[in-house]
Amino acid sequence: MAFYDRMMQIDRRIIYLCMTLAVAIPLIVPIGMPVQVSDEARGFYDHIEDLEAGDIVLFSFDYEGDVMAELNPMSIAALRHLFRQGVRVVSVTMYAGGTGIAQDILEETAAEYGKEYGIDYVFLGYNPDWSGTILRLGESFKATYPADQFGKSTREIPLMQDVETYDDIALLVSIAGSALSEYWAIWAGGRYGVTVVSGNTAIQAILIYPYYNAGQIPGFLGGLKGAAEYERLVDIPGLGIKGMDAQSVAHLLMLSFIVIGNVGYFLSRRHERKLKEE
Amino acid sequence: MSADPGIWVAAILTLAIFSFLYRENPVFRFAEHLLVGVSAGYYLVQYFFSAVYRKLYVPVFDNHEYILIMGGVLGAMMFARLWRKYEWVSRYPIAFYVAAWAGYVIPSYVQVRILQQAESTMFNPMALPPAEAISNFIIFLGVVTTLSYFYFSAERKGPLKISSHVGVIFIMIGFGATFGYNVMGRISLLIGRFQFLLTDWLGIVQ
Amino acid sequence: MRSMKAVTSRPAAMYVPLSLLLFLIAFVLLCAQDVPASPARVRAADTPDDWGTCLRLTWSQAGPADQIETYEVWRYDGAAPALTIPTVAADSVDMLLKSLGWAVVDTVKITDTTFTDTGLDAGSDYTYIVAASFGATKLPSEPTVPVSPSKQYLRGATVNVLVAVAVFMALVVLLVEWARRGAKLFIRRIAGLEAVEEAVGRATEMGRPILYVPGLDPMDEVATVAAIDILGQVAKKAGEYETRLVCPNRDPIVMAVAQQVVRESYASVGKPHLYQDENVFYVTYSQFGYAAAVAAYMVRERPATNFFIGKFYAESLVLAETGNATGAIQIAGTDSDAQLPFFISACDYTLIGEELYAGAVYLSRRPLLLGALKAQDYAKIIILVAMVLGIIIPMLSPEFFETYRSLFG
Amino acid sequence: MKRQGPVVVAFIIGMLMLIQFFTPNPFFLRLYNLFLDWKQVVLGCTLILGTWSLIRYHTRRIGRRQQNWQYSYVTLIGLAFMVLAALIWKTEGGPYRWMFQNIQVPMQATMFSLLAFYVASASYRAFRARTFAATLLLIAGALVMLGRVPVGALIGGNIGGHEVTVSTIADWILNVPNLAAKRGIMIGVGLGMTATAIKIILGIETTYLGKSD
Repeated sequence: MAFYDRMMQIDRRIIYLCMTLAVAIPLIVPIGMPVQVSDEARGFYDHIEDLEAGDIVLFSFDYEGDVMAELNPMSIAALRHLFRQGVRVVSVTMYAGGTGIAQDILEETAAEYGKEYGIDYVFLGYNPDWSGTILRLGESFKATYPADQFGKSTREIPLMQDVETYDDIALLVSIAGSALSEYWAIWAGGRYGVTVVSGNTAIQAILIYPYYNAGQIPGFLGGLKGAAEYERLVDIPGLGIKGMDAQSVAHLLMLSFIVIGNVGYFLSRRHERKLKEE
Repeated sequence: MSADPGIWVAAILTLAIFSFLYRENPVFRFAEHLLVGVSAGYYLVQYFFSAVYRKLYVPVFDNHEYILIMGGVLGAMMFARLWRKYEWVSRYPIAFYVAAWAGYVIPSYVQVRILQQAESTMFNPMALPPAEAISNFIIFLGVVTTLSYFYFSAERKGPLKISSHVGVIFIMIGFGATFGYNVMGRISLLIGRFQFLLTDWLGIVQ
Repeated sequence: MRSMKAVTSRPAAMYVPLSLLLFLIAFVLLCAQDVPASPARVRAADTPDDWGTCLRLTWSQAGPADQIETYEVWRYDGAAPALTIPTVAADSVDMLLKSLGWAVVDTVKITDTTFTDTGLDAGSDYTYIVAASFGATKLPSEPTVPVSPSKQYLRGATVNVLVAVAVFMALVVLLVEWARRGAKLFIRRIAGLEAVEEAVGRATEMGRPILYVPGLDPMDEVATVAAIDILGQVAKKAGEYETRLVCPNRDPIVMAVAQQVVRESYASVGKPHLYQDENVFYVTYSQFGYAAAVAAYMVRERPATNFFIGKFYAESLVLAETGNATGAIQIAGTDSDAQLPFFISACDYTLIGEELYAGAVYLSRRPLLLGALKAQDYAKIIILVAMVLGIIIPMLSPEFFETYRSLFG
Repeated sequence: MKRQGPVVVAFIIGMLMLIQFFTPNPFFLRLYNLFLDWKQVVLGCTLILGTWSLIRYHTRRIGRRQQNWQYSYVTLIGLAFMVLAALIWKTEGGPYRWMFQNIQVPMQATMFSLLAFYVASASYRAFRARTFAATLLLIAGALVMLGRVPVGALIGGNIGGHEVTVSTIADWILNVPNLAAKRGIMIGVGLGMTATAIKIILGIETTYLGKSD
């Protein structure tokens, strides 16, 4: 096999092995690359920054364990920011698998800022059927969630006394591994006029651009980079910034493979042309 | 190194799944079958109990909202398909299931996916700085030509050929961008798994 | 007082009226600042887009803002009789209003000057008073004119959607009717679909099964309906060639429908005996549990042809890349735009977006469905024209452009 | 009853839900909520049918001693254990939750993370300047990939008074041509979805009821 053919047909397993090293090594030996903030992330940050102490935010954990790596850094950073502002948080999840994650993150961040359950934040838990839940919250929070995650009646939770419908919600934050933030924007935003900002997996984030440009979602965080940018803005370094080195190296690795493939392709074409000329 | 047996199980199964990258093997086969069984059980419990208990048992027996019995009736009708002779009965719940949402999505999609998207494509070139006007015009051009790519009623000849070719250019750039953008998300998932292995399990990285 | 003294000590008489005037102005200004005024211009009006259960109150800020603590909204059910309140002592005001049949609806923050009263009866009259309250003092406004909430049968903001839906439905009905009457409707070739026959043939030659993944979404997702349609067509071809078709499912309802469709398809080509329940089965509701099982199936059983048709999420690349590694012919079709690039890079043919919806029509060639596809194309022309107008109009008349644009928002 | 009945049901239910969008009449909202509850129960019941199908699939494999039949026991035991654990120890804690957290979640996440490898091999293969279209895919993909990591902000320079870096180009690609393509596809898909939904309600599309044409 000619050299350029080999460049074009690298075995998958070699690519896999290089990828493993490209991610593992920077995690063990960090480099510390700079992070530049995008407008989308700034929009997300500004909407939280503009809230006043006592405002109520609806925070939706719209993901399950499989995308924890990408979205947990955002949830943690956003909740820290909200609690730091003295904002009260009503939290829900649209996924059955999201309850454990939400509970852990809420408890951890609330403890950091000395927030009290039932007064500063509340976790209503999971309600099957997200579309119905989103719409029904517009009619009544307490009817949609008669009890919180721990079985306590929402009528008896002090924070819930101030929440009847979306009118009482200053901002809706959806951290989503699926199209849920779009649905929040379409239904809660479109129909009830709530401002929606979102944190999304990178794959989902690209679909948010039409909504961002149309003003339906005025700010969002895209993938681990979005999380790192936001961690930068709130000035609390976390998992996002830590992962960016591995991210950069892995990207460069992939680009190198693409370059190798293309160089091989051009060499083989030149070789073919030469053969024809002869 | 972790002393938690849960972390050990999780770490071993993580490696078992990774082994699929090299080749399909008995360890992976075991992990895959376990995942299917456990997750099928998990979702059966989550959905069956949450639906039948919360949406049927509680409303009917505790709150006396008898109209919710209908959900149980529709659900029971699905079981008719176990006997081929009565399979037609299960078409009723399916018709209900599909049509309820079909009716709901028509106006929502018309509003969000069609009208509002058309609205955001329109702009006033005079009211914008030149750079932005050019960008907006490119968007306009892209939307129009991409849409023409999906015109099925005529052969791609003449102007339609040109416009669908331009549409393909936009589509390809869009796909390239999506691909490139997604790479990041995919890698962060792997970073997450490695953080688990290196930090939670082995304790090499803090 | 000092100014008065100054005036009397001066002989010039003309200063007297001027000083008095200044004094008066100063007094008025001081009063305006010091003595609180009750909320003014209180208006109640029907809220739009509801079922006659809400009224919206607006008023202008009572002064001074730094003294007033809250606003109280009082309601009288019916047209309230004329009323004079001789006192500003909070207790007396409360007692008087309550004795006349008024009741407090709610207390509002001082920064708010609007309030929406809910839970009312359509058609009944209501009268309101807004009282500014601070300390032991309460300053009620004049009662409003009696207002009654009314029912709206149509949500105002959705009229444009209603028109668009009506136009589109009419187009579908008209063209379907046209097709029913035997009009010849032309549909151009769609590359991915031409390959279906070849793909099924190849599986037959190789004596290996065909894998059909109908997406991950439940039956009520429109893309799944399209996937089931195409499954029916693929199953007919598989039946004709007597090739095994395997269809693992993530959603149990989709499984139920798929079983029925595959069986009917086999029966329609005269091969009902080919159908076996175990070839169309449920795996697990877990997205990646399902992906793991299907990927493993591809590697172990090596199907010759893989179809990935329907709604897909991140697992798309796991499926497509594994299938690509096993060397199968792969045909994908999805409207999940985020997954399209992966299918394009790892599959032989990909139906992009709307082509998925055209696919079933194209394969079955049923005239009624062709009619509906035509309706889609005509709607597309309408949208295109509307968008082109959307950049021509602003150049002619920027004012009209805003109106025009708002028709779509 | 067998043929036309379901079509009539689809028409009535679909129309009610369609009207629901346009009117503030609370009756329709109540109806909508009711339908959603019914749908959940239907899905819950059908999951039993699905699970039955899974059990039969694996018991048959064991019965026929098909290749790898031993592994079918793993699936069946896993399934049975989860259901029993939920019944005996409830779902909030105990073995059910332990299995979910230490078996299901890590394996799902790892399966998902395999994408990092697949995306590398797929891009290596697909991003090759073979044709004009593939070249566009390659250029856009490479620019965005570079632009979305910190390195991208460092490559570039000052062009005509504007700071132009790979990151800003990547953002432009995402916000302009990419947005245009996405929007074009979105409108087309919107039309296709709406047309399909209309066909279902009007009884033009009936394949989903298992009827062949």
